[in-house]
Amino acid sequence: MIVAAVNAGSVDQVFVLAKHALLARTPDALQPLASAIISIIPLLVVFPSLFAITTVLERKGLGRMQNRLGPNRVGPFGLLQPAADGIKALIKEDVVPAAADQLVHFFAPVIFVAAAFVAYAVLPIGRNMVLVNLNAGVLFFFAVGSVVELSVFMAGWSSRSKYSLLGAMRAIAQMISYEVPLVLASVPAIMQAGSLSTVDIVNAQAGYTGIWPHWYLFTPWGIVGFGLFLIAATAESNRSPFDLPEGESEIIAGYFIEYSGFKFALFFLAEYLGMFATSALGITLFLGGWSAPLGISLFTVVPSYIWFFAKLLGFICFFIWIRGTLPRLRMDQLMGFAWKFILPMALLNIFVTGLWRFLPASPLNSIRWIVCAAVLAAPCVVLSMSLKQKKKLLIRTYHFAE
Amino acid sequence: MIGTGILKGLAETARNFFLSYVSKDRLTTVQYPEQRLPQIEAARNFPFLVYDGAEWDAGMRCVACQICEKECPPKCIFIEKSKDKKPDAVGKPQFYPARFDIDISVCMSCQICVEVCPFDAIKMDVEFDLPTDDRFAGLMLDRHKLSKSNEYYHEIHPTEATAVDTALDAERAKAAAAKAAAAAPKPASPAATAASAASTPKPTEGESK
Amino acid sequence: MTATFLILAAITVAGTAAAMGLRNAVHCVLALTAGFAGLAGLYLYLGAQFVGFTQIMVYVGAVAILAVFAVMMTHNPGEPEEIFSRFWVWGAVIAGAVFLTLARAIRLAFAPADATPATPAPSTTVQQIGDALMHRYVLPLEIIGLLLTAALIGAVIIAMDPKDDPTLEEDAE
Amino acid sequence: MTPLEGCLLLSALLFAIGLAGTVTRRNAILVLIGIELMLNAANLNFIALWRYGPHPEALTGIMFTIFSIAVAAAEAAVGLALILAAYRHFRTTNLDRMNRLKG
Repeated sequence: MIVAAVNAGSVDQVFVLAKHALLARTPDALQPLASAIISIIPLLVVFPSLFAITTVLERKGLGRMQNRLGPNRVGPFGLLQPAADGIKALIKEDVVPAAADQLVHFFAPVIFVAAAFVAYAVLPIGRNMVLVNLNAGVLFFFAVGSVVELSVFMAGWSSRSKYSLLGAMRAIAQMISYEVPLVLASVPAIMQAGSLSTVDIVNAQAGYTGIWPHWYLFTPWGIVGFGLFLIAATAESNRSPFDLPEGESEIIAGYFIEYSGFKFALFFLAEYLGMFATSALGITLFLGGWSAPLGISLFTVVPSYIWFFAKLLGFICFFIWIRGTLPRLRMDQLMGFAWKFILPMALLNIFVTGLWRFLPASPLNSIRWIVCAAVLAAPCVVLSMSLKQKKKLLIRTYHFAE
Repeated sequence: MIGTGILKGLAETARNFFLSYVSKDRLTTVQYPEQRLPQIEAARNFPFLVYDGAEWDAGMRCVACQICEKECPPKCIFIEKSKDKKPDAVGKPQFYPARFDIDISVCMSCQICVEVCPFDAIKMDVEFDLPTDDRFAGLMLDRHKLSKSNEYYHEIHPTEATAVDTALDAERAKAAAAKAAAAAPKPASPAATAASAASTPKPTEGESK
Repeated sequence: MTATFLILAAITVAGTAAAMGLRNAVHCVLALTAGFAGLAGLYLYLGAQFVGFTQIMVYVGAVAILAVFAVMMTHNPGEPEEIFSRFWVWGAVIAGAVFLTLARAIRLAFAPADATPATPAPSTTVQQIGDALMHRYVLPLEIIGLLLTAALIGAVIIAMDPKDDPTLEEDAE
Repeated sequence: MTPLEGCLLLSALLFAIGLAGTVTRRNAILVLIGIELMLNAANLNFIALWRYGPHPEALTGIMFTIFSIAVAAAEAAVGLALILAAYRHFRTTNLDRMNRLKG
């Protein structure tokens, strides 16, 4: 067991050790710069590659959900499709509308991508693997996320196109409405960990009772918070069923319709990077970050970053699954859902987290569990019943959905 | 219960996802360039010219009457009438198109040319796979490229083609009977055909200019 | 006076000056966000991490968006394009005089001799800020919460058009 | 020049820019933004004096700035709502043309 742990430790820390080894060879004056570069470059390589993998995964997954094959022409099983897409985006003509506000039009995708990348600075992707351990890490994440709204506005406004502007307005309204529940859904985890630092939050979830991990997901407020976070994250990253800002069938591509070639690809990249970043924050807050899901040596031996990326992949698959299943919401449904259901539930969840903290844990853990779950479940049922539409819809029949 | 609809939907897509790897008959799409779905009989795309017999040049039904050219809404048909005459399907000497071009980049597949053709010479094709690397000349189909045999027509639209053939056969029989009947008073018939042939082209030529 | 400070100060001044001087109101707000971002950078430079991120979140994420929406909702294409008031010379003179007075007072307050020794940045954790908010400053915090709620409701009520459907809502932070 | 002095001078400059905008711009929204700028100049002063002051551990400057940002956000929301209401009445945000009381 101990030998295994030591071996696991060295494999686990291989990147950290490699960085230290590299740093030891650089002159002292350059060390801060070298340290930053060594840490940033992997992020700049890994997450865009993940984006490339996700695009093909998404298209194949969606295809299978619709009983199609998905892309299968470029390379074996269509796996080189992202390369083909990338080359196409690179060699395409970059069209800027004649009426566009040139400077703002140019800076919108740049700021979008920059904000999406900067958010990764505080996300721990493995044990000791975080770019900066900021004291106010979660706040930093949300502050950077709010810059995205501005770049969306810049893109939509500077294009001087009604579709762009409509898309931008929708996107901003949606992002502001769902940023509030996103932040409020993260508050319970911050309260319980007693820190805004992402590393501290992960460390607070480390450790196991028997083989059961101390993730916040396994508490009543954690389940609700995670669910709300997931919904708000889907909306925040403009993904189906909350993809009104893009709404291919109504406003074609929303705020980035007037972009072409590489700038379009940048928007695409930034959207996916934002989705990964929000998912990674969800993992950090509720799923114990990089820690193994079960406290058995078979699992803990696996390096921490592999667990992190496995969880991230799980998130991505879930998002694809949701996208393949749910139809797009209407604007009033979207707003009503945010302000009438998610927001009250998130506020209640914060209250329940306080309750959880102050109820005695040791003798009556199950009673604490039941009390908190009941306090959450009753309003949830009442709210959702009262918001439910009382419309009788005809049953539709499908070819394969018997 | 709340959210059961969402769960049901998720279960359905998950089932589709996994079963599409198991049962091939779930896959409703085909691998297009290699595999093609059979066209339904009513399919139509761009017009083509029908010819009878083995040689496209000799058997072409079109008599260059230019009705389709005039009726074509986007004006994508260009016809040049021949100077000489050839016997048509019925055996009557007729003009034939010296040039018959359809610009399929302009054609809107409305089928009006087919509706107005009195000679059943132009029909709708089912061929849709016409990519080319030259968007001007490549999409300008001349009369050679346009002409397809009557057998091909039978292949793609069997019912329609049979009806057309029956009508044509009836006409041919009528013409043969008329010919046989007119065989006795010999000098009258060629003069009449020549007169009718000479009178028809004049107004059309005037209009086409 | 490090290079970092100078760069951040340049961004801040350029952004805010552009915000007050540009013709197009949307450009003004965008330039203003650059200025606010520079200011946030200055807060970070001065060691006030929490305030810096709050600044970005509130000003770039909320106030700028709100201002941009207000600009677009009140845009009047037929209006004459005069961006400065008739008395802009006097305004500029007053602002300049205020700056010179303040600058002179600041210069006088620091005698060239008493260069304060460079102290290391005080390490302030969010925990300390939270403790202070919950103990010493709990009453102001409650008052601010009340104020924000009142402002939220007030903004919605003021901006609501009485002729319109009363179910229309506006996001106001 | 000490760092504190640089910060204070920058803050004075920001205040002057905000003041100039407030008194010269015609657009009511930009006047409001000018006021925000002056508030921000004050915030910078608080932070600078907290940082280089004798008792940084007391957190007074930070606390004041946090409250000030909260108040400024509320002020922006209410101010912009007022401008919208005024726009609905006057059909303009040009302050030189909003010159009637009892509207």
